[in-house]
Formats: sequence, C-alpha cells, structure tokens
Amino acid sequence: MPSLLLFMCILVPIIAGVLCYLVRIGFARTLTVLVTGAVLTAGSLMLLGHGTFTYVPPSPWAGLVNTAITLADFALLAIMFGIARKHRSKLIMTLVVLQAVPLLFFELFMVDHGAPAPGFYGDNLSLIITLLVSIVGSLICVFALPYMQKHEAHLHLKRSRQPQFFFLLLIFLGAMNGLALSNNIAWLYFFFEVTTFCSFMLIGHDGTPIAVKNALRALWMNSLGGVAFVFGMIGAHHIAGTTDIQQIIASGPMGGALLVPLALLCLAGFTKSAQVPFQSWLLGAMVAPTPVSALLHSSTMVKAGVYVIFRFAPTFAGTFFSQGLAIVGSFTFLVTIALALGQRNGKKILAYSTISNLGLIIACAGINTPTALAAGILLIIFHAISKALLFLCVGTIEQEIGSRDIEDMRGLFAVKPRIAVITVIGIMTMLLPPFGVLISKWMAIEAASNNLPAVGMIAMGSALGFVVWGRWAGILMSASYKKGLKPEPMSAFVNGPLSVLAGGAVLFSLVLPWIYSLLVKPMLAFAPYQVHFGSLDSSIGGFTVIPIFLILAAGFVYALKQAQKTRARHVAPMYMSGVHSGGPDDETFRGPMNKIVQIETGNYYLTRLFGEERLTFWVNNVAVALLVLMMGGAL
Amino acid sequence: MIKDFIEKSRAKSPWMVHFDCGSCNGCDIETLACLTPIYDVERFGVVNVGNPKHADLLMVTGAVNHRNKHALKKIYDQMPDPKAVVAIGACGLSGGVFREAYNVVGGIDKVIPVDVYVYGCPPKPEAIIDGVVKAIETFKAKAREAA
Amino acid sequence: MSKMTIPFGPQHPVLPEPLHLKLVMEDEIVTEAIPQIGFVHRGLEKLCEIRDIHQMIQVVERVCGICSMIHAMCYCQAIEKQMGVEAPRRARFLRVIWSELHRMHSHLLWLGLYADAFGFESLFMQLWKIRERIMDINEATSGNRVIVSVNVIGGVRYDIPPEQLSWILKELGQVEKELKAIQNTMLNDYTVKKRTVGKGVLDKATAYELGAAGPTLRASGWAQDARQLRYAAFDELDFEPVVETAGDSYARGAVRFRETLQSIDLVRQAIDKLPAGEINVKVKGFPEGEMVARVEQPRGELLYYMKCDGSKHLDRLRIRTPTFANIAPLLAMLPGCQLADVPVIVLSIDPCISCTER
Amino acid sequence: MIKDTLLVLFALAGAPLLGGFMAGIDRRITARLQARFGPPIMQPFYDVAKLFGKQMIVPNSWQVFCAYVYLVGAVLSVVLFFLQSDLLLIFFVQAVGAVFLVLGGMAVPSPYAQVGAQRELIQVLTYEPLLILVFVTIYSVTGSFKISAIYAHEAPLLKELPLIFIVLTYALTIKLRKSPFDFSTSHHGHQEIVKGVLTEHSGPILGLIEVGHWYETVLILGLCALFWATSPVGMIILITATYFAELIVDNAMARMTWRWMLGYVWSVGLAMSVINIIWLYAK
Amino acid sequence: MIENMYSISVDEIVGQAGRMKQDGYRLVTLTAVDLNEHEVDLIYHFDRDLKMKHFRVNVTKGRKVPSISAVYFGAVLVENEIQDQFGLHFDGLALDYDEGLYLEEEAGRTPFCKYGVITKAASAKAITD
Amino acid sequence: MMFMTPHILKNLFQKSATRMYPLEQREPFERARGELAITVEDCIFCGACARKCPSQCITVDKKTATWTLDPMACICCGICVTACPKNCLQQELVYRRPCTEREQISRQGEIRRRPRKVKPADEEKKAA
Ligand code: SF4
Ligand code: SF4
Ligand code: SF4
Ligand code: SF4
Ligand code: SF4
Ligand code: SF4
Ligand code: SF4
Ligand code: SF4
Repeated sequence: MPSLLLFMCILVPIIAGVLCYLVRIGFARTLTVLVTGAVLTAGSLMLLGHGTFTYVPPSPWAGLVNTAITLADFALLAIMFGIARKHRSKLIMTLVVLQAVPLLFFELFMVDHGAPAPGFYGDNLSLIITLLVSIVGSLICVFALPYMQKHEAHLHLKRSRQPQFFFLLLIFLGAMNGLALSNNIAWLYFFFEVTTFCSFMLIGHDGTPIAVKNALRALWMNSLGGVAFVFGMIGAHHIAGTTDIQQIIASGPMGGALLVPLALLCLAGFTKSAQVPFQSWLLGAMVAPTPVSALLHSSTMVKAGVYVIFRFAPTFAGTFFSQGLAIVGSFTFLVTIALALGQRNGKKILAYSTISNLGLIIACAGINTPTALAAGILLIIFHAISKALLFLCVGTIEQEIGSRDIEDMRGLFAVKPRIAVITVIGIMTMLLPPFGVLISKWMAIEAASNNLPAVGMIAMGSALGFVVWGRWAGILMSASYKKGLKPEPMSAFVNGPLSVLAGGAVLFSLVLPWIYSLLVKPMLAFAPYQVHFGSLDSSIGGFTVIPIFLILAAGFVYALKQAQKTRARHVAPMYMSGVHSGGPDDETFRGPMNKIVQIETGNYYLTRLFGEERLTFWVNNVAVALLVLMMGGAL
Repeated sequence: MIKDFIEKSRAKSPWMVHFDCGSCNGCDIETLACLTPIYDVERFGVVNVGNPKHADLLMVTGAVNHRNKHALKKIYDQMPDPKAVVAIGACGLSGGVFREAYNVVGGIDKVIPVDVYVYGCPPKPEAIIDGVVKAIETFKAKAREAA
Repeated sequence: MSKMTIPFGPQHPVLPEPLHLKLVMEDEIVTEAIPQIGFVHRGLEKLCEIRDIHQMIQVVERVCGICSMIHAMCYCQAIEKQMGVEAPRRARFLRVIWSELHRMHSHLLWLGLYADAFGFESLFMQLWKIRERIMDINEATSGNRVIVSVNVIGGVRYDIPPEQLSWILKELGQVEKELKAIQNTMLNDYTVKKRTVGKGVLDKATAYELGAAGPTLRASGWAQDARQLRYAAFDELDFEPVVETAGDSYARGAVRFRETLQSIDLVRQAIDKLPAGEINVKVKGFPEGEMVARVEQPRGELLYYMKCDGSKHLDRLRIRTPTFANIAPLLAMLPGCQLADVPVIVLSIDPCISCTER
Repeated sequence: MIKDTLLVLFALAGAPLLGGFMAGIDRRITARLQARFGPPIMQPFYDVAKLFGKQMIVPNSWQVFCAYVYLVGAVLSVVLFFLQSDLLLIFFVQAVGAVFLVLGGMAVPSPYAQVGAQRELIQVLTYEPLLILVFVTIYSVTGSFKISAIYAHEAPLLKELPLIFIVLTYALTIKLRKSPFDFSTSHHGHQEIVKGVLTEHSGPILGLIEVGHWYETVLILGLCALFWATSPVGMIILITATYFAELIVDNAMARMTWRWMLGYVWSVGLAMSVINIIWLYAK
Repeated sequence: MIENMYSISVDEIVGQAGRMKQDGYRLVTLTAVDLNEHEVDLIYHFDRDLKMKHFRVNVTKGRKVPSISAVYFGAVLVENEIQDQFGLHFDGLALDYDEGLYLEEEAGRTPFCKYGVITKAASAKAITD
Repeated sequence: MMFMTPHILKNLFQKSATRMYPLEQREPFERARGELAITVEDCIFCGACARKCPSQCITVDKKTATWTLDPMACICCGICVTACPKNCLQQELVYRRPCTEREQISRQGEIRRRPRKVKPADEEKKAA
C-alpha cells in the first residue's frame, strides 16, 4: 500500500511534469495539472490515513533506486556547474565543486553499498508536510493555469514557455514530497538539491536580466546550504555510522559529538528557509511569476528548511546549540517583520513576513519543548495555508490593477470587492484570534516564556506584525461609499483555489483542537495541552478555541447584518475641515488658489527607522554574529 | 423609558463645534472663554468637539464672507440631526459694523437657518451661555417635532 | 514612505480662526505647506469711504477683537499728529494703561491657546483663568470686556477714577503672583520644552529678511519694539524690549511670557506717574494729506497709512498688521516639521487671521 | 457553573456601568484639577444616550461593521477576564477590537481618520510588547498565564513586580488615551488631527465605540487590580490610586509626539522590565 | 507729509529693493493708493532700526509691475493682495493666487479701484497686449 | 510635570473658580455697556444718534416720530448715547438677552409740531 501512495505522491507529479513538457497543448496541460492535483491530494490524504510507516522498496528495486538517485545527484551537480560556467559565476562553481568532491568521496569510500539502503519513512511531521505540499501546492498549480496565460499575454511572448514552467512546478512538488518522506539522508540531500535547482529555474523563468541575477543569487545561497548539508551528512554518517535518518536521530547527541554535523544541517536549513543573513535570495525570488512565489513561500522550498531542522530537533534538545537556535530564530522573527514594516511592495511584505514566521518556527524548534514543537508544527500548517492564499491574492490583484504596491491597493474594495474581501480574510487569518496562526503564536509565546530574550523579541515582533497587517487590511477597505457594488467576475481556476484556501484557513482554525490532538500530539514526548470542549488547556494557560470562534463568528455575522442596513441616505462626505468639494464619494477639496486638490493618504512606513537600506546592514551583521555564536555553541 | 432617557440626555449633552465665519475674534475668544474655568459650560455637558460630525450645536461667529459661506454650509450639512445653530455677535446676526463691506454677506441666517441669536459686540460669556441654554430648549422642541 | 495631502482648516479645532493650509507630508513630516486665506477678509479698509473719520474708530477697533484698543489708538494718534493736536498727558497715560492691559490679555490668551496646541489642557485653563482678571479690569473701566472703545480723536472717552486704580493694582498683583506660579511650567517643564524647543526655528537673518514682526522677530534676537518710538506716554516709562535668541517656538513663547510680566510693570509705572488733568481735547475739522503711524501691538509692529483730502471721509486707509507680516516667516518655518508641530508653529507667530485679512 | 454565569452577566452589564461611571468621575476630577466645576457624574451616560438618539450618518457600511466588531472584541475580552482565563488570550481577543478600531478609522480615505489610524497602530505597536512582557513576568512569578493562578498566588504581585506595574501603567495611559499619549484620538477635540481615528464616526456608531471604550477601561483597570489580587480592598485602593495618578499625569503634561513615545516607552519600558526581572532572579 | 519719501519709476523697483536689502532694511509693506481712472500709487515701506524709508512708484493700471518677492519673499502676500484689490499684476510672484487671495467670484473684482473697476478679462487682455 | 502637579492639586482641593452662572449672577459693573434703551418721551428725533452711529443701525424718522434700532447690528459702542443732545438714550447695565427670531426695535414718540422753546436737556447740561 505505501508503495502505491508513495508513487502517487512522488513520482506522479514528476511524470506529469515530464508530460507537460512534452505535450505542448494547453488543454492537455490543464487536464494534466488538474489530474495530478487530484492524485496528489488523494495520495497525501490516504497516506495520512495510513499513519506512520517505514517502507523500503523490495530487494532489487531498493538498490536500483539508490543508484539512480546517486547518479541523478551527480548529473544535477553537473548541470549546475554548467549553468554556473555559462554565467561565469566562480562562486557557484566553487560551491558546486565543494559539494561534488566530498559527495564523491562519501559515495565511494564511506557509504557501505552492500548494506540495505534505508528507504522511506513517514511520521506525522512528514505526513503533514506532504499534505501541505500536495494540497496547497496543487491549488497553486491550478491557480497558475490562468495566471500564466495572462502573464504571457502581458509579456507578449511569441512562444509559450508554459510547458517548461509547469514541468518545473510539478517536479518541485514531487521533490518536496520525496524530501519529506525519505529516510535516507543521501536521498534527502538529493531532493534538497532538486528543490534548489527547480527554484533557480523558476526564479529565472522570465529571463529578464534582473530575474537571472536573482536566480543566480538564489542558486549560490542555496548551494552554500548544499555544501553545509554535504559536510553535515558526512559528519553524521561518520559519527553515527548510518545514512538512516531515524537511526541518526535515535542515537541522540552522542555527548555533543553529533552537534557539529547537526549544526551544519541546520545551517543548510537556514539557507533554504532564507533566514537572516540569507534572506536576500527569497526577496529576489519576487521577480518570478506569483505562483512561484506562492509555492516557494508557503508549502515548499522554505518549508524544506524548517522541515530539516524539525526533523533533527529531538537530537539536540536541551543543548546550548538549541538555545542559540531559539535566539537566532526569534531574532529573525523580530528583524524581518521590522523590515516588512518599512515596505510598501506587497510581495516583499509577504516575503519578509514569511521569513519572520519561519524564524518563529525555528525558534520553536530551538526552544524544543513539546509545547514549542506543537506551536512550530501548527504554525507550519497554518502559515502555509494563509501565506499561499495571500500570495495568490496579491498575484490576482497585480493582474487586475497592474501594481503590487500596497498604496495602490487603497480602496480596492470599491473596484474589486471580491478579491479585496478575500485578501482581508487572508490577512485576518494571519493576524487575529481565533485563527490558527495566532493560536500557534500564542503557544509559541507561552513556550518561550522561560527564555526571556527570545520572548522579548517575539513580543516586539508580534507587535510589529500587528502594524504590518493591520494597515494593509485597512487600506484595502479604505474607500468612499459606492452604490450598487457588484463582485467582479473571476475565473473558476482563480476563484477555486482562493476560496478553498480562504475557507481552509478559517475552517482548519475551527478544528485546530482536533488537528492538535490527532496530528501533533502523537509526535510529542508528552502532551502539553488537554483538549476539552474545543479548548486547549494546560496548567500554564488555556485557549478556548471553539467558544471564542463561535462568539466572534456570531459577532461578525451580527456586525455584517448591521452594516448591510447602511443605505445611501446614511452616507455623508468625509470631514475635510469644511472645504470638501463634492458629494459623498468625492475625495477632493478646494485648496489654495481655489484649485481642486485630491486628498492623498498614505501609511507610515517609518523608513527612517525600518527602511531596508538602513536596517539590512545591521541585521545581517548581527545575524552573522549570532550564527557564529550558535555554531560555536555546537562545537 | 430608554426613549425618555435619550430625550433627557439630548438636553444634557450638547456638543458644540465652533466656526469662525469671519469674525474679528472678539466673539470667538468670548466663545472660547465660556469653556474656561470661570464660565465652564461643561457644567451643562457642553464639549467643544471641533468636528461637525460629532456636534449638536454649531456656534457661529462673524460676518460671513463670500469665501467662508461655502465652508459654513458644508459644516452645517455634515452635522447629524437633531442640531441647532447659535449665531453669536452683531456680525453673526447681521454683519454688524461690517454690513456694508464689499466682501461681507452679512448674517449667518443668510446661509443656514439660525435657531438662536446672541446680541453683543462681542457678547459677554454669560450671554453666550444664555444662548446655549436657549438652543438646548429649541433643540428639544425640534426633536419632539421630528419624533 | 508615502505621501499624504490633507486640508488643514478652515474649520479646525486647533485653529480658533479660519485659515486653510494644504499640507503635504511624508510619515507626518511636512514637506510642503501652502496657505489659502481670505476666510475672514471683509474689506473694512474700504469702509472709510462711507464712515466718517470718527466712526472709523469703531471700525478699526474691530479689525481685531483682541488688541482692538491698540488699533484705535494708532488710528487716533495718526490723525492727531496730522492735525497737530496733542492728546492731554493724562489721556496718553491712560492709553498706555489700556494698551498694556490689552497686551496682557492678548498674551495670556495666546499662551493658553499655545498650551492647548501642544495638548496641555490644564495649562490652557489656568492661563485663561488668570486672564479673566484683566477682562474684569477692562469691563470695569470701559464697560466692555473686549472692545473697550476708549479712544477718540484727541484723547480718551473714559477716565479711570482713583479707587479703580488701586483696585487695578491689586488685581495685577494677583495676576503677577499667579503667573509666577506657572512660570516654571511654561518655561522649564520637560514636556513643554520637548514640544517647543527647536520647533519652527527662524534664524536671526531669515527673520529680518522675511520681515517678521513683534515677538516673532524679537525671539530671533532682534531688540526691536515699536514702543521704542515713544508714542503715547512711553517716553516717560522705563522698559527694555524682551529678546530671546533661539528663534524657535519656545523662544517665541518665552518672549510673550516675559512681555506679559513687563506689561504689568508698565501699567504699574503708568499708574504711578498718572498725571491729573483733562482726558481729551475737542477736535474740529478734518485732516489732510498722507500719514503713516506705527505702534506696537501684542503681535508686533502695526502700521497705518492714511490719505485724506480734508473731507470727513478718508481717501485711503491701509492697515498693515504684524500678523500679515509674519505669514511669510511662518511658511518658511513649516516644511520639515511634524504634523503634531504644525499647530504649535502656526500658533507661535500668534496668527490673527482677522487682522491679517481685515 | 452558576458562578461563571453570574460573572459573565456582571461582565456584560456591570462593566460598562463601571466604565461609564469611571469616565464620569474622570471628567469631574479633571475639571476640578483645572479649577473648573465640571459636568455631572452621569455625563458620559447622557452623552452616549444622546449619541444613540442621533441621526445615523456614516461614510460607508464597512465602518459600521468595524465598530460592531470592535465592541464585540472589547466585550469578549472583559468576559474572559472575569472568567479568569489566560492573560495572553484576553489580550489577543482585545487585539481583535483594536484592529477593527483601526480598520474603522481607515474605512474612508479621510485624512484625519487615516492619520489617527496610523497613530493608533503605532500606539498598539508601543504597548503590545510591553503588555506581553508584563504577562510573561507575571507568569514567571505565578507559573501560569491564567488569572486564576494570580488569585491563588499568596503575595500581591506588586511586591515582586513594582517596576512591571509601572510598565503596565504606561500601557494603561496609552490605552486610556491620556496625555502625554493622546494622539490617535483625544477626549476633547483640540487636536491637530481633530478626533483622529474617530473623526468619521458619528451618532450611534460613535456611541458604540464609546461603550467599547468603557469595557476596555474596565479591562485595563482590572489588569492593574491583579497586582494586588490578595485583597479586595487592596484592589480598590490600587485602582483608585492608579487612576488618580493617571489623571494627574494627564493634566500635568503636554501631549507628546508618537516618535517620542515609541522611543521613550520602548526603552524605558524594556529597561524597567529587565531590571525588575533581574531583581526577581537575584532574590 | 511723510518723511523720507522718494519717488522712483517702475523699472527701478527691483533694483532699489535689492539695494535696500543690502543696506540692511526690512520690508515693512507695500501700499497701493488709487489715484484716478488710470493711475495707482504704489508705496514701498522699508525700515531699519525703526527708521523708515518710503518709495513711491506711479503705475498705470493694467500694466505689469515687477514683483520684488524674489528679493523679499515677504512681499508675496501684499503683492497678491494688491492684485486682488487693484487689479495690478505682478510679474514673477513666488506664489500667485491669481486675484483669488481674498476674493471669490461673487465679491466682484478690484474693489479698491474707486474710479473704475477693472475686470479680470480686461486686465488679462492688458497683460497680453 | 513636577511643576504643574502642585498647581493642579491645589485646584482640586480648592473651590472651583467657576461662577455658577446662571444660578449665581454677578453684579454688573457700573460702566457696563448693555442693552440700548431710549426714553422716547424725551426724544426730539433730531437724528444725531443715527448720524453718529458707526454701525448705522439707528433710523430716525422725524415725520412719523419713530426711532428704530436694529439691535442685531448694534455694536454696543455707546456713541449714540454720548451724541444724544437730550440724554434720552442710555445703555442698561445688562445685555440684551438672546432671542430666537429676528427683531427690530421701534419706538413711537409723539409728533411735535412746533419747534420747542426751551431745551431742558441743554439746561441740565449747563447746570451740571
Ligand atoms: S502583471 Fe503579473 S501577469 Fe502581468 S506580466 Fe506582470 S507578473 Fe506577469
Ligand atoms: S460682533 Fe463685534 S466682536 Fe463679534 S465679531 Fe463682530 S465685530 Fe467682532
Ligand atoms: S494683532 Fe490684529 S487681530 Fe490681533 S489683536 Fe492685534 S489687531 Fe487684533
Ligand atoms: S490668532 Fe488671531 S484669532 Fe487666533 S487667537 Fe490669535 S488673535 Fe485670535
Ligand atoms: S486626554 Fe487630552 S483630550 Fe482627553 S481630557 Fe486630557 S487633554 Fe483632554
Ligand atoms: S443736536 Fe441740535 S444742532 Fe445737533 S443735529 Fe440735533 S438739532 Fe441739530
Ligand atoms: S451703541 Fe453704537 S452701534 Fe449701537 S446704536 Fe449706539 S452708536 Fe449705534
Ligand atoms: S439723538 Fe437722542 S434725541 Fe436725537 S434722535 Fe437720537 S435719541 Fe432722539
């Protein structure tokens, strides 16, 4: 049974990707993507139903798979080297060589090819990742169908490059699932590299000079992670004597000996999750078409990084390194959201917020108590859903109004009410109780409350987040009254994913207590919270999820009822010191020299305090220092 | 009962907005003086809210000229019902000593309906308080009419 | 960073008078401030064509209801000079008393509004409470709190009897005591200084170049006060112009605060030296020719230009008020300040739109 | 269960009465501090009743929605407070109200409301970390985020967390919109941004916000009271003293600017928290 | 009679203003006086240490007058005021309210010209001529 | 902050400065320039008041012996009082109360046919 499901989750998207590449017919592509999505969804759900499993392919296959993967590994490195040469990037060439040579050494001299290779392993952590990749990823792919058509229309492309695009997108999904489910650290490394490669290709998809530049940056930073991974892997194998991840974990920190390789693996995770000081590649990735960003940010790429860290977290629980991780994570949480505050580019805000949330997840892994881990895992889930939703929203808005500047989204409600409302819902799910992201944040604060520097930074970070999200939501709805507003039409492939994600973000929050008890609790050493009456409860705190959800929902509905009673006759022009020039929806006033002046309002970005140019330098330096400290802690 | 309380409250909570419609400041300053310790109109619940959207009473001073008459009208229109207007000082009543000046419209009631006229140039703060009290009365009557 | 464009006034709670500013800001830092005025313009200078020169006294008193007496005084002095009459000495002393009372109530009023502009409500209340004593003196001596109507061409209309004089001295003592009690708050309080020091700086050269007047000019380091022209009875009284050098809102506030105390002193001197005698002389006929007269108002140097042809109407009356002169410096001060400082800076020139636009 | 129901009922009905009453006393004492006679104690109730009796004028329906949600958030947080639940939870629920107050302010591009909303956001930015830190330190003393644990704690928190209490009062001053922090909106209209966030609210909608504000006042004073949870008399004394101090500060200071606030409150607040915590560990 | 009153011509205005500034004079104000149907007197008042100097310029109505707002920015409002009230036009105003500093359409034009009202159109024509 | 605190605390514990108008009313000052009143019986309708009034708010019609005041335009300056040769105008100590309707004050005197021989007012003045 697992074999079929694994096939569905890992190979089907890869095959579908190849199909997309070969069959250059739009309709066929649509069909392929839809079917793949269905298969992935079904596969991941069934896998979840199946529960924890270990699967090693039967005898000849296991070896074959292993060999194939090893060869593919080198092929991939070769391709990357070629790319680096083409772009004359010495840095990347060096980094690739730094991976290839040790890897060769590893495969030739260290790994015992005679012993049965470990295969696949699925526990709740990997199953949750698979679920997110498969479902959220598929929704994004569906969304990409109409999006890419419009995108290419905007770019006036003669020859469609969509086959390649969907090829990469689908392979990406397969690789992510492979990464989550492999129990062989070498395979994990391979899938890790595939995601690096795919993201490079996707970021550079449009082929503009800036796209190429940013893609190369992503490549070198992730290759750096790759180098760290290779050395970490070699070290781990050297000390634990196995490539079986579960065994490595089971062997514990081994008196601190294993900490260095683990720290290297975590460093790889850092680059992949774009933690400071590696944040720039993810920001640069914004040049890619929006579905790519959505995919990188929500369920794939960056989650691969935190997955690796979470995977190995039990091993270093209680060490100084773990403490360091908590500090570095919360530092990232704080500074990146502060950077987001200085931004008005919607996608950049989302990007910084992603990095920030990943920082929090990593901080949770560093705190490493069951409460913290529960918080981290819940955050992985809810962040993926909400962030995917928000990216797709920004993508849609960008195609509608031609800008991703949030100032240009002012009053969007009066023009495109549907997407405006969905975006506001997305923002609310990032920001407010009783939604999952906030509940996880709550858990994280309670978990961190013994670590004062960490909790201090988290507290400040969450306050900054409040501003970042609050003003964005405010902007979208900031419009004078318009009579007879109708929701704008939207294609099913856009509306579908958006609605599913928005609905999911809300509904999953409602069932959070059960998600917690069914999926998260079994992973933990002990259960930090009891669930009753839909509330999470422990001796140190409690969150009455369901009651609050219901009361707030009732409040919302009532408020909506009241709001709907508003009629045109209630509407008055806004206050402009007595010089407004016209009717209720007029936004002008009679200014000096009797000229009609359009009022302009803008958010505060406090660029003097939180501007990118100002902050990044310091942030990076402090981050490097902290990283050094943390790695030092591992030694 | 709630209706009665609202009715009663109306008379006890007249929030005011003051607009200087081209006054010489004499009247403005006396109006402001009503808020200060010696006169303290807050005793009657009067608060200078400074925003027509919150106000019940519009206190206007000055002779109304051709530029600010538009503003006056707009401010009046932005006040939610029930509302009352108090014109303060000879200028507000008729244009006062400036009646014949070329830029003076003369009298607030040429632009918006006035409920209470307060004589004086400038009126003493006591007179303005009388005006407010009178306005509260007219204003009660208005609300009754509307109901 | 994003741009905001907002209409500030004419109806605005921090502006007691209608003035409109189009403010362009970035993160609440003002980058551009363009005024629209004319909300109080009545055209009263033109009224001289239909009101005779005596009636015009009441009109010029209403150029502004704050320093009204000083306008009338300036007007009367100009005509007296042109016609070669001199007001009796007692009248000139009485003029000093009333004009300094006006300066005091004007400064107290302004200090209050200024306190309100930086959100210090209790200070505002306190200052206006003190001011009421002066309003009482005004009403007791002239019959009206604000517009005293005491000037006539040739002297003053009312006399102040001796028992009132001693009462005035007593009241002023009280005013002085109460003012001294809040002196520290006004001049040394941390929050007050935080809100005023360095806000709207007008350096010495710019102040002069832009033609600033009165406390605005003196706060930038110029010891220039039109009372040094020794009109009325100032030739017999001792005083030094109050000067500050910082040129910021704080300095302008400090100048006015100290001037209030100085005025108390001047009134005391005047009462002390008050001679006996007539309070006005009969004036016959009408002036002829052009004349310019200046006096020091609470807000600075006031200038009257008049032209007359011997008829009972003036041919041309032109009033240049200090606030009008201070608008240009104001425009120079605003850019670069924060939105929250706009009211403070606007008030720091003590704008009087009424006399600016007449 | 019966006790809980009673508490909920008290929270629903008693809190606004208490809040309104506090507001009345506030205005009376403020007036006295300014040498004025002041309005009747019942004035806030007259004001709100009158507002509910006024014509409904709004800029758009979103504002109405936001106002109601604000009220719901405020009420719910007070109810949770009386049910002695998790401090952080109460705070987050309260944040729902805070967000919607801002959104209501931003409902139209009206310049003054927008500026007010931005400033409100910065106020939230200022007090939020402080409040979380206050809760975390309470946790480090009582071992739990639950209010019930504070009641179970044998000594008044004030004894162990005096500086933290001061930090809390900073947050309180900001929340109560008192000088020197009254810049997003102020009780009286003499402000450069008119009524800030509330500029565009009027009539019944403004009334709702006012009632919501009463609930918030009760919540925040309740938080103060927790610092002397061992005795009901102590709680009353603490609330009275704090509120009185609040009024003095309000009347003895100019309004500052938000830039100053952000720097000052963050640095002083954090420093005080840290000192208090170190002192706590040292003991 | 006013002391220290000098007559100069229109073309000398800006130069004279510059000289006054160099000599450390403050611009007090400008006064316009309607003389008859065709002429207006413009009087420039300067002050140094409370001593005044005045310059009288006789201007024909409808003709453009050079603005001194580049020398003395403080002149902006006065010059605008004179534009409103006398229908003169100042050339090179730093801020030009175009006869709208005080006046709305309803109030009529050039109220201070006793001897004949200059319409905006006419003055505009005069300028283009 | 430290400077203002004692001050406001003193206020708190003192009686408030508020005059409880209208419950308590102050004695008006002797010179208070309140409402303008005419003893119309003494008026000779000479029109001096109307001519001197800076606000031009008095109209005197000699033929019909009416003296009319537009109180809405009166600026309470008292010039007319000084101008009146008959001393029949006076300013009361209290101001005119606010009203809700526009009004004109018109006083009808008796129409005198013959020019008067004695001028009692002038004589009084001389005596004084
Ligand atoms: S607007 Fe969107 S769809 Fe169009 S070209 Fe840009 S990224 Fe592509
Ligand atoms: S009525 Fe008198 S005091 Fe009032 S504005 Fe007019 S002139 Fe000034
Ligand atoms: S400056 Fe002008 S307005 Fe102010 S008091 Fe003097 S004359 Fe009146
Ligand atoms: S600026 Fe003018 S109107 Fe305003 S308070 Fe001062 S004198 Fe009065
Ligand atoms: S906080 Fe501000 S608005 Fe409120 S009472 Fe105090 S001074 Fe007035
Ligand atoms: S007072 Fe006598 S002289 Fe003067 S106008 Fe009257 S009647 Fe004529
Ligand atoms: S008091 Fe003055 S304004 Fe009134 S009628 Fe007499 S002269 Fe005229
Ligand atoms: S001046 Fe005296 S007597 Fe003559 S009309 Fe007037 S009121 Fe009558």
